[in-house]
Amino acid sequence: MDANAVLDLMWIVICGILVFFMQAGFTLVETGFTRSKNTGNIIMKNIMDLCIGSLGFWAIGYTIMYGESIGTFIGKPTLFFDNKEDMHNLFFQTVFAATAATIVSGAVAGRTKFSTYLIFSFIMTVVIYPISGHWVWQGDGWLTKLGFIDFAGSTVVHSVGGWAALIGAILIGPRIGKYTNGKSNAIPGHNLLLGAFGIFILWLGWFGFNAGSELAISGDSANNVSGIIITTNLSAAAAAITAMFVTWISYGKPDISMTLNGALAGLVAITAGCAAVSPLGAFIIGIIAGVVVVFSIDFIDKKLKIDDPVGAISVHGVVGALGTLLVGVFATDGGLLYGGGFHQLGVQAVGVISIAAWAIGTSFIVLFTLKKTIGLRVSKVEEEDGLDIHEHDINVYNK
Amino acid sequence: MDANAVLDLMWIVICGILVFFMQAGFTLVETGFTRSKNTGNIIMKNIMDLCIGSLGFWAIGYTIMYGESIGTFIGKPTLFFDNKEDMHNLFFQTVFAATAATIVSGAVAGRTKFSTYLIFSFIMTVVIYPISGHWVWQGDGWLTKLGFIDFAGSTVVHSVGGWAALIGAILIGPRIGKYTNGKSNAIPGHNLLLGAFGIFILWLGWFGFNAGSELAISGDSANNVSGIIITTNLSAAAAAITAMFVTWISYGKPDISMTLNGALAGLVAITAGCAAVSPLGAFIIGIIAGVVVVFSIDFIDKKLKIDDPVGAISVHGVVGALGTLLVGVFATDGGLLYGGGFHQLGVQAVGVISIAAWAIGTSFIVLFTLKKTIGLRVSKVEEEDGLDIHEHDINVYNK
Amino acid sequence: MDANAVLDLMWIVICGILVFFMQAGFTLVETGFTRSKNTGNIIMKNIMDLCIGSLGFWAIGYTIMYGESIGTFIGKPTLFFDNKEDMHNLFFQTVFAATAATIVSGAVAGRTKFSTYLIFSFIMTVVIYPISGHWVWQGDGWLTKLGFIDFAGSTVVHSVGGWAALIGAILIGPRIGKYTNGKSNAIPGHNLLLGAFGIFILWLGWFGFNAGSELAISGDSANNVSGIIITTNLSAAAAAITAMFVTWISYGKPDISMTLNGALAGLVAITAGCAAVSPLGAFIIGIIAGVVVVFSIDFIDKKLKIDDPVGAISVHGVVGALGTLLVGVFATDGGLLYGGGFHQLGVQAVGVISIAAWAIGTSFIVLFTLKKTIGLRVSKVEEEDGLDIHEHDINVYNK
Amino acid sequence: MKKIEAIIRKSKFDEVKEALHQIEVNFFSYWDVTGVGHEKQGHVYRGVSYSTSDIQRRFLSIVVSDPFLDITIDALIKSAYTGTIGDGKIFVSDVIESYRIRTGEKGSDALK
Amino acid sequence: MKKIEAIIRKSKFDEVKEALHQIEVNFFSYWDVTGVGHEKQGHVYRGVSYSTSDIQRRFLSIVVSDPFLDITIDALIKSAYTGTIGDGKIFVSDVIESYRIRTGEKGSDALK
Amino acid sequence: MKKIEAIIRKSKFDEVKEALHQIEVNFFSYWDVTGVGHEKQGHVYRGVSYSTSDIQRRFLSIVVSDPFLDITIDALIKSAYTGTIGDGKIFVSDVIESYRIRTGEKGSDALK
Ligand SMILES: Nc1ncnc2c1ncn2[C@@H]1O[C@H](COP(=O)(O)OP(=O)(O)O)[C@@H](O)[C@H]1O
Ligand SMILES: Nc1ncnc2c1ncn2[C@@H]1O[C@H](COP(=O)(O)OP(=O)(O)O)[C@@H](O)[C@H]1O
Ligand SMILES: Nc1ncnc2c1ncn2[C@@H]1O[C@H](COP(=O)(O)OP(=O)(O)O)[C@@H](O)[C@H]1O
Repeated sequence: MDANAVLDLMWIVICGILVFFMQAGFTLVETGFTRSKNTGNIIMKNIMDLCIGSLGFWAIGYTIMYGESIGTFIGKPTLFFDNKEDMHNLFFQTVFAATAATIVSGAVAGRTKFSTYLIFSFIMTVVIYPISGHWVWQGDGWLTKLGFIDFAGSTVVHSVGGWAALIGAILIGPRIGKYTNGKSNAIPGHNLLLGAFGIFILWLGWFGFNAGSELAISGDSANNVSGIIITTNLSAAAAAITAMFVTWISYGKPDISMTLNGALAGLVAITAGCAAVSPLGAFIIGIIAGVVVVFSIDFIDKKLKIDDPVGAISVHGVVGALGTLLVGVFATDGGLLYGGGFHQLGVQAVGVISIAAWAIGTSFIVLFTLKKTIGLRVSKVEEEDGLDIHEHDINVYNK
Repeated sequence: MDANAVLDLMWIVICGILVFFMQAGFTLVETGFTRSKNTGNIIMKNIMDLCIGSLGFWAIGYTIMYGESIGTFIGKPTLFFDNKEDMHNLFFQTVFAATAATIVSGAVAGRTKFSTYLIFSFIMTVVIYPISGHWVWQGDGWLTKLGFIDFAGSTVVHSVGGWAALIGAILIGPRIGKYTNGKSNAIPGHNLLLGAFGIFILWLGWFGFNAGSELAISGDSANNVSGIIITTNLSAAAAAITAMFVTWISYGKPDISMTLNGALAGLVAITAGCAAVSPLGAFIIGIIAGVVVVFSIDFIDKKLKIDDPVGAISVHGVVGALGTLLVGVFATDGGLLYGGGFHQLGVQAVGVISIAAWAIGTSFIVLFTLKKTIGLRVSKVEEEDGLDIHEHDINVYNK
Repeated sequence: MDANAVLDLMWIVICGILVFFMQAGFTLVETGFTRSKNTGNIIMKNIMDLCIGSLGFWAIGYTIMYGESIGTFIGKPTLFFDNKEDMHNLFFQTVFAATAATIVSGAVAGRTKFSTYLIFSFIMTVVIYPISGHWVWQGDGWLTKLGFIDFAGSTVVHSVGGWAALIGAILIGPRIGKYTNGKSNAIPGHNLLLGAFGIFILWLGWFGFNAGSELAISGDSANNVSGIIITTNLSAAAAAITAMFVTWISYGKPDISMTLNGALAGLVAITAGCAAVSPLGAFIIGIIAGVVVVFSIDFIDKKLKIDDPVGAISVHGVVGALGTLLVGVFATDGGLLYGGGFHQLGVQAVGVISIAAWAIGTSFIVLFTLKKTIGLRVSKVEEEDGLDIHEHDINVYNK
Repeated sequence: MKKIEAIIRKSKFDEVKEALHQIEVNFFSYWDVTGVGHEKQGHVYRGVSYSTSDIQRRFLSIVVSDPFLDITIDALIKSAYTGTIGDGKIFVSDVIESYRIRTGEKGSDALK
Repeated sequence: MKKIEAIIRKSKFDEVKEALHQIEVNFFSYWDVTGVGHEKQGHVYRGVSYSTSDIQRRFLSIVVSDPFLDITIDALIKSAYTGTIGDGKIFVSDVIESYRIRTGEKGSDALK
Repeated sequence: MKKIEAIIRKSKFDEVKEALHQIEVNFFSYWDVTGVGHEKQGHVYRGVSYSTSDIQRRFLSIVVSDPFLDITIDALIKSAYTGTIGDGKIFVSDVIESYRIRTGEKGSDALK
């Protein structure tokens, strides 16, 4: 292999390793934002969706996504992928699949049956995610052909996870005590420092997520990679600051957990357009994401009364869709603000909507079936005492 | 230096940095799996074996391992290594040496004298580990000549650490209250989330550990590297899932700490053969490791009554040996299942046994001498109150 | 771009990502070394100086530092940097700027107004740090022309942060209860494990900090990079061990938090000379740093009665200056011990002193103005109850 | 004045608090304790089965004036009840004097 | 002998301890509790405003011999006072017997 | 009925529990407190030496029927004893009434 090819492979492997580490970040954010009595259950869910994703994507998911296209809609599956030349891609895509699955975990934390979660996580990784992913990233997918741009997956990964999270949160219902007398109650997370540290890890991993999606670093890709690093970082920073000021103004104090969600929202929003917008565009996208995420979380909680302990639906679903649309506005090549007219924006909307429909439809079918069969939710006593003691027979925190 | 050589050097440095981070992972796992009153002591042990390893391996250990071979048995030592062309290798090997040393720490946690531990850690890094390492990795070692395969150190690093841990745990004896009336008692760790996060870090670092052991990435090595990433990941995932199901079936609930140990076991097991087996082979090796580690921990605790708070003996010693043997079964080139007959398996057995004998013999001599001189164990009061307050005059956790 | 140029860019990006992660390390060290009631505030300060740094350095700071030199003193600023060829450098320098800002946070923890901190952090990143940075790193700066050596920023980054921290700690005054009846009181940190884990992350990130400052890895740089990795690691290890033994001898027990500070001191000290000294030199520099940091912390606390909860002034300010001076002693090319006479040492002193004067002068002006206008310090009640509840309306730790 | 000490299941706390609120007992202090009693919980940790009677509970300390005693006890027993072993205990003892720090008030005035 | 149970603001603890020290009451035990009372704190968490009367407090348990009772109460009331709602309460009850484990001493001897 | 409050060394807890078990006192509640007393511990933190009389202890609250009082005190004193300063204290007071929530039983029946 020549040096340039090695460079590309190495870059993909390194970025894959960074994305891998995001699993730890998600675990910390989710545990930090929820109560201590469910910590062990969250650990298990997060480790297991990584494991299931690793095995499932290798066993079949990867080829469903990247196999030869059957009618622009699905890849031709082969079992137990074993192509020596393509292992770096398998790895990179595996950790992406695990990310999509893990997003759901946060929204349904604190009340979901562990065994049910495992089954859903498996279906998510080998069916739901790779099929819509095929439409955009395989090269011959119908959305690609339409000109849809989702560079690193605001929609393909985050919105898919976010919409599945939405369906999960609705079908499973809110945690006991979350809504009483038609009022939303606060259930503070047990350790915001874990949450904050998790955000640092996610931010770190996101450099791999976005810049790795260039899938190359040699030649002309080099400057693209560093451009992506900058847009990613600017959007995250702008969104975190914005979310902080929004809460400062609305609630009177700079809110920590919303600021953390803000940083994440900035990262999710720029994911689609990180290679297509300018630094200034990224900065503005971040600001928009920072405003939207706060109001979206508010709205989903207080108006829709859907209980999402970590804000996953807003951060990944809503902001993921938003970020994808904004590519149509800010793309320096073809964006509305750069004289490209409404075409790209229209294409983006088609992509966002069709993938949302897919994710919502399939996860509804799967989760509804699970609800009617083995059940989605633990019993009242189990929930009150905490999932750790009932599902795993352990207290995570001891002397 | 030409680009290919730079690529190789860079890869080794990056992987070394990842392996370096495993020290933090080991620290978190060890503290999480033990009681809070010894946390500070564990911090110090882990930082110190990194420091001692860094200095000791540079001062002499590296050349004992990689110096010109004296009779295929030991390298010719030179003091204070200072070869500008070889610093990346020194770094990579240093963090490996620190890993071997730190494994012991977990098995003897909660009762060992700090000063004694420091001395042992030093001897481990500059004598025990590099000598047996020389046999396998220097190129002229007698086990290399025999054809023994231990790609990244299931035996050279992990088993050596694990067997030393075994001797340590035996000679130091169990923690007070661990075995009463011939029954093993549970002493739950004080923070399983730390343990879980530690596992994520170790898993992350392991990509560097295994894929870095290719010691190159240019040319043909590129695809080897990504193949190793995949085998490593598959084995870990398979082992974690397997361990979970084994505990689910045996104890009625999916056990968190055993699942974490399972992931580690999968990583240790694949370390020897990560470059020699297929993805499917890695998957099966992971499954085997996940089963064996649970029963091994059980057996060592309940039958042998050796107190190993983190399961280090099983995870590193037993599974390390197992993984090395399995290379003789699953190696696509020469493995039993691939028509290679029993030859490779025999060679693997010779390596596993001779290195086990070396590690057990030398650590017994060292630890026994220390026991008879300065002592291995803190006093009863110190142990009951916790090592932190007596050995370091501090409470780690405060208001 | 040719493979060698890609290698350099990639190395800078990777090292930048490592340095980025140091923000998480600083957050953990600062929270761990202080009381739990201020944890949320520390999280916010650390995330915000990263965000402010990311935006501010892009918006203007980077060109103040690296723009065309105006009289060797300051760069010609341009707004909203957008040079596609130079994004990797912007990123690398951004995370350095954020590091300088974040150092201050630790020294003023537990009593500083959040809004004031944000303003200071902004000025630090876009004015104070880039101007003195320009003198040394832009290439045409007056200190560069003098021959001043500060390879990765013992002075440019760490001392600047440390001296600003000094002024901050003096002007803000000690925490309530820190000094009573002319006696210094101990205020133990609330979670030393966080501190220790933070140190591991910082150590990890420092490989990027120092080795990335080579700003290249291709050709001859390759061996420099690995040499830097080794000197960095040796100095940190030597300093940690030394600090441990100093406390063991002085206070009777090996002190954990001082050992952690020792490791940091070793890292700070070698930062200036990591590319100029031999491994042996690095080892000795580490030993010196390990001794000095303990006595400096002691002196600043007990004699000067300046309250610095994490030891930032000593670790970054004092040891940063010391490390820079020691380049004049240990540089293999031109150092006092290598027959270079006092010339280099003299130049180093000029650099250290003039940058100290700049950092102290400017931060005094800024902080004094802030003190007289919006105020530096929270009210007594806010401090007693903790900043989290008053500044952010949250308890970080819950059930 | 009487001091009521109630040791209840943690999971019942919200209901108990609501029940006290209903009868306008809005003043008390609580903390978490470990209780040793009839209830036993069997666990398996890393393969070792063990059973423990040390169970996490919540301890409520409520000082009430005499007329409130009976309804408080009543409310506690009803709201903390599940009927399975481990519901907890209530102990009543005498309080000689009470003070409100803010006002210096004494006696049952201090309790309102 | 009397047992004094004082529930005070955490932020006042150092002053209270010092005041007790002044009158040579150097023996007591304390722990953190949650207090429910008049004081209410309004908060916003992730946009949800809520107000809670559950506030972190420190609970002091001090057993004194009878002659010490009044000055101890006095010292407590003075040092824990801020004048705003939520300063806390003091409850006094009887202790029948005290033992010092180390010596087996009984009665007020055990308290010194 | 009597309430026994024992403040002991944390490191002695297992022995105390065993001793209570021997005399069939298998019902009590405990939590961790900080004790201020004779015992002083000297420490050095980051070079600052300080000595504190605030020491981590375990607080046991045991309600027993009158006939059990003496043997329980006895068991406590023996099992918690080390002979060095800081072994702790035992306080006994009256309990007027006890209830078992599960059954509504009263009096010493509630204690079994
Ligand atoms: N005599 C006692 N003194 C103090 N606490 C007690 C006593 N008896 C029981 N408790 C507390 O009450 C809890 C519940 O008691 P338990 O015997 O388990 O159930 P039940 O009351 O339903 O018989 C115990 O865990 C303990 O905390
Ligand atoms: N009747 C009571 N029994 C037990 N604790 C009480 C009682 N009344 C008050 N407290 C404690 O005292 C604290 C302060 O009381 P609060 O009513 O808020 O203020 P104030 O005493 O100034 O009116 C409460 O948080 C609670 O811990
Ligand atoms: N009067 C008291 N009221 C409440 N607790 C007390 C009292 N006296 C002692 N204690 C508790 O008993 C513990 C041990 O007492 P200490 O004076 O240190 O030792 P000793 O009992 O051996 O003289 C103290 O730390 C404190 O928790």
